[in-house]
Amino acid sequence: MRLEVQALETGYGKAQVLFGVDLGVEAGELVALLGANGAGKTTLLRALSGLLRPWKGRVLLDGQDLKGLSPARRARLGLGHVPEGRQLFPLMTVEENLRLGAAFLAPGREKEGYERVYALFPRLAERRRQLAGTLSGGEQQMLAIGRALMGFPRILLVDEPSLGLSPRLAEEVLLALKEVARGGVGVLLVEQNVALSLEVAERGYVLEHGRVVLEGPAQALAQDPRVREAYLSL
Amino acid sequence: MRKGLGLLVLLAGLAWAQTSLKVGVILPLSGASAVAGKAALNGIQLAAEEANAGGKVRLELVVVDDGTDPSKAVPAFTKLMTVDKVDIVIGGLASGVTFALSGPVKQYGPLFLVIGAASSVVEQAFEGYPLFFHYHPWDYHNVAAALQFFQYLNREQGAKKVAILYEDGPFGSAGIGVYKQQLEKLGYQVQAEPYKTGSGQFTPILTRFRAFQPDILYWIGYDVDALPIAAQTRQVGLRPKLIYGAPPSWPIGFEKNPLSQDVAGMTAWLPTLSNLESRRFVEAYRKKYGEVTEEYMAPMGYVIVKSLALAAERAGSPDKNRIAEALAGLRLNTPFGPLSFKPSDTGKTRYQGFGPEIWFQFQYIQGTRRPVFPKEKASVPLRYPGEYYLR
Amino acid sequence: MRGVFAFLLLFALLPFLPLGVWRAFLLDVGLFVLLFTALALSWDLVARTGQLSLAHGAFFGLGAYGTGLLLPHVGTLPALALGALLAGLGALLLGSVTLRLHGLYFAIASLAFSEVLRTLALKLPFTGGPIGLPVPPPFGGGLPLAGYYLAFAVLALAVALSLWAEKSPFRLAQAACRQSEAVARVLGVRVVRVKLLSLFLGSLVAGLSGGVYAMKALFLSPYEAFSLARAVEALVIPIFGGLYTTLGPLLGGVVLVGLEQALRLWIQEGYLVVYGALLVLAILFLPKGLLGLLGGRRG
Amino acid sequence: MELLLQTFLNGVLMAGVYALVATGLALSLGVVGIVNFAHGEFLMLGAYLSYLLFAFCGVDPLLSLGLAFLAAFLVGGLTYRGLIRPVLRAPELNQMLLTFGLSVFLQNLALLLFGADTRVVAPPYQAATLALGPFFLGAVPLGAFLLSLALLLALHAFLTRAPLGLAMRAVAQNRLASGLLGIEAEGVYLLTFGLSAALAGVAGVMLSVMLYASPTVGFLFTLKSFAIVALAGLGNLKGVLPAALVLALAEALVSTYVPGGGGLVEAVFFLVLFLALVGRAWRGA
Repeated sequence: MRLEVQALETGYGKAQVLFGVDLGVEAGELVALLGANGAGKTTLLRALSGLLRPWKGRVLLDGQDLKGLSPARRARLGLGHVPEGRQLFPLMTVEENLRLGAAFLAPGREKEGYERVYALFPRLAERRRQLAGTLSGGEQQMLAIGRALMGFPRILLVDEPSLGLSPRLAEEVLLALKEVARGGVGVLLVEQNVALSLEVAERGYVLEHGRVVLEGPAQALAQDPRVREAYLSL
Repeated sequence: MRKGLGLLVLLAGLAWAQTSLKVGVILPLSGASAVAGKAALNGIQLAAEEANAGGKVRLELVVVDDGTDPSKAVPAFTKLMTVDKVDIVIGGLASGVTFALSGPVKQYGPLFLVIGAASSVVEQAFEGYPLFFHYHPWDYHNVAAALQFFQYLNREQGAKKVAILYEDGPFGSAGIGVYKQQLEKLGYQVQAEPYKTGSGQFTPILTRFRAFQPDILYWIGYDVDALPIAAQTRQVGLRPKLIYGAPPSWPIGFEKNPLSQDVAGMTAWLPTLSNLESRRFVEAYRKKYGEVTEEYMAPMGYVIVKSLALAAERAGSPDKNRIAEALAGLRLNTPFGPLSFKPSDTGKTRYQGFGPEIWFQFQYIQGTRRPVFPKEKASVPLRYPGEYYLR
Repeated sequence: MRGVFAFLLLFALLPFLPLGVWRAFLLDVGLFVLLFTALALSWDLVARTGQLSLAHGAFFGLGAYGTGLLLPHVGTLPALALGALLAGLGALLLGSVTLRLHGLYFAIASLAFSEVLRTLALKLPFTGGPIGLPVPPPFGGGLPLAGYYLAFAVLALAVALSLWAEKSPFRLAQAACRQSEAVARVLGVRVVRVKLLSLFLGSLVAGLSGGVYAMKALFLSPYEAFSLARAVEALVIPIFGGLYTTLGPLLGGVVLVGLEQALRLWIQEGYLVVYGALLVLAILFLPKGLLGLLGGRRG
Repeated sequence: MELLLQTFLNGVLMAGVYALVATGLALSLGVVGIVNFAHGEFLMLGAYLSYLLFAFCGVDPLLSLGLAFLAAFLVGGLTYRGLIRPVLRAPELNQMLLTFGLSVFLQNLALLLFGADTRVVAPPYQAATLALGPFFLGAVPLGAFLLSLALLLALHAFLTRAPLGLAMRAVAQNRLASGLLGIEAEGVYLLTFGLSAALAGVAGVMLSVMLYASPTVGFLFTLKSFAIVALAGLGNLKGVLPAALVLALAEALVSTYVPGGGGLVEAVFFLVLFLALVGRAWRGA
């Protein structure tokens, strides 16, 4: 499974945000997408999952052009997205949220999904009857990731999972994602905590003003002076 | 040549003898009173056709819709007067709308032949207007006719208690005070409760009536309430000896409903009446429209045009004052019985057509409505107490 | 702006135009067009704060009953003024307790308010109850054009209020309330006060138009004066014509009320089917109302 | 005491049908976000269907129930496709005017087709009554109540158990997230609108037996449904039944115990609503 982005341009209204982005994610690898606020990271993820229409360029999933497909269609092809702000169903229980993750994407594999998610986030198992809106921030984030995993995506886009979490919880969540990647899922991670994400990722891209300005293995990026200066404040 | 000239003279003579009239018709063809309005229009058009076929007068109808709404009726009426330039108007079915027309009527001064508008408030509005011909009985006539029946029930059948359900709009509440008073005068015990028409919720009120154990359940409202009342009376276990209703019209298909059995009501006309004029009307109506109407507004419209045509023929002129004069002296047999104009009981208006005598009581018996009271109009005896329990 | 004055001028001069036999008819239609357009403008004035009122039928009814009851005692103009004031009082009462509600909640609260008022008109001892209330014509009926020019004055007042609200800083306060109350508060707009004032002014106009209506209809019944249909008409006209503007409701009123009268006279049976279909089509194809058709500026 | 209990029974029975109609309205409002003024017209459709089938084919209204469900579902779906979908993103006021225009259109179409006359059906059980000790229960109101309750329970089960039901709730709460989970909001909206109409259609058949069929039979129910939905809280499906109970009981109590109360029924209904909303305003503030 491979997600490939070629010369992608898009934006909101008349304001262009992305100016020709190329990028690839392979099955089983965790790729970090770095960049300052406003660089276009979230915009890129929205364009990938179909929430935003690309102006130019292509998004390919295993060679299939996703052009014109709705977010739901893309999800059914195996592209998962944990959106910014979690976007849970607050008036449903944890279990119902999870069930919805599987209902239309992997209807036959619900049980397997619960097992995987509860193994990854045991805390969710304890809270399964609680309304999602009443969970703590960390638990909500876990639920958002868990819900996306219920559909057994082959490529998973994750937007700012550590936002608003304590460092300890953030690490827990990122390690869980690493675990997910090890299970064969290609993960594209947008994360503010650059140090932490480069620690768990295998490769990385640096986005500036809607363009990829740097890419390479995570370790190399972590050593790159530009990255160190701009994002690691060293 | 001479022959041709003779024919021309003859034709000219005929043309002279034929009085040509343009008549405005303003009726509710939409809005709350549309059912009655359309029935009335059918009757009017039928009679106009007959009159024109007779050859002595020529009636040209200009029909407008009053929408059962003053803001629509007033411009429509003005159009009749100023654009179509008619001198004679038939209309005024709903009381509120007729009241609103009192201003423009007085302004333009047409001969106004009123088909409905039973509320005596309307009578006040037209007090002193010389060309006001009111065919329909006033509300106090309706009360008188119903009371006559109640007197009979009290004297001959031993009814003692009346429970009244009345809708709280103008139709139901207009005469309720008078009714109550008069019924008590007749020796009845009366309990009266208002309700919202169309809501279909009578169980609470009927439940309350249970303790009162009325002999007669009297309901003043609309056709929409007929079935719910008939059904819910049984459902709450109220056992009146007579269910008596007074809506302006009855639901379509109600007679086929077993719940209608023995329900009594008041009307001015039924298609099954045996008098000659009524039979003639029903036949002509069926021929023209393919079906029979149950709405008494249809013969009422028919009667108005009949009388107008006759008056115009007698007057021999399209002049509204001369026609009014002829109308005032007219005697005519109608499906409702004889028609002639006299000053109203209150003396406020000069030309009142029908009175309490046209009303009679009927009962739903085995799928048809049969006149049961007064005796001279009855075709079968009144079933009292009524059998309101199935099986 | 020019369009608005053209409308007013047209209405002011209508009685003097050479309309031939149609004059009296057009004046009658015109009077109701004026009244319902004024009602629609008064609704729009409230809608500009983001509040959807279904109580305009009630304000109309309050004005009508107030005027009708007082007319025999105090004369035409004072009765009209007092009737409008009665409607204004109703608006203050309604507004002070419900203006914190939003969207559909306020709409339904205002609907409930008018249903309760209708029942009051039905039950109170001095309103004529269900039988109805006869109302004398304006100024003893001596002046044939009095009703028309009273209606014209009501519309002129509505237009003046609407233009003032459009041209003054009040417009910004209203727009702020409509778009985001939180932002409005930050900007120092007193949200509840702006809404209450808008509702009060709107109700005055609605009350006046009810009062003039009463003198034309000569007769009031609670079912008609407080009808929900009136409230709905007040909202249909601005949406059809173009929301949050002065010209939109003017256009909408002339076209819709005129159209309805015309359809009724010429189609007769089932004309409301056409009317309903036109409303649906208008929304589908003219989302910005008639103003959108003219390419007018956006409010 | 006996009268009080009987009054209670009367109120409870009425609440069932109220809740059924209002639930349909709450569905289209909560999930699709449409204020549907034409909701009562779906009810009218059911009532006329029942009347026509009974009058011309002798079909018992009980059998018409299923047919009305399907027919109203279909009409609701078509309405969604043809009229609602194009205005989904339009301002709320435009949507309201659209559904209002639809309501005027349908009411007057019925007027044109069937006339303004009131029409009634006559199944043999129409006035059947159960006497339980001193209490009386009409078989039809009881049946309508039970059927309404059953439908509401089925709906509840559907919304909590069936994937499509879950999807409806999901779309109502968060359209974006549901799309990412493979749920096409489009299809869910269609289903919801159809279901909303279908519930009204079934209620229409019940009303054709309890009340009548006429072009305006739906109007009062649209009005009351809005009241119930507002009392329950917009989009709160669980609150609909309690709200319907409150209002139906208020009506029943007033018309039993207040002299002349029958004429105050609607006023009380709306007064309760008004006070509840005012309460909400001050609580929320």
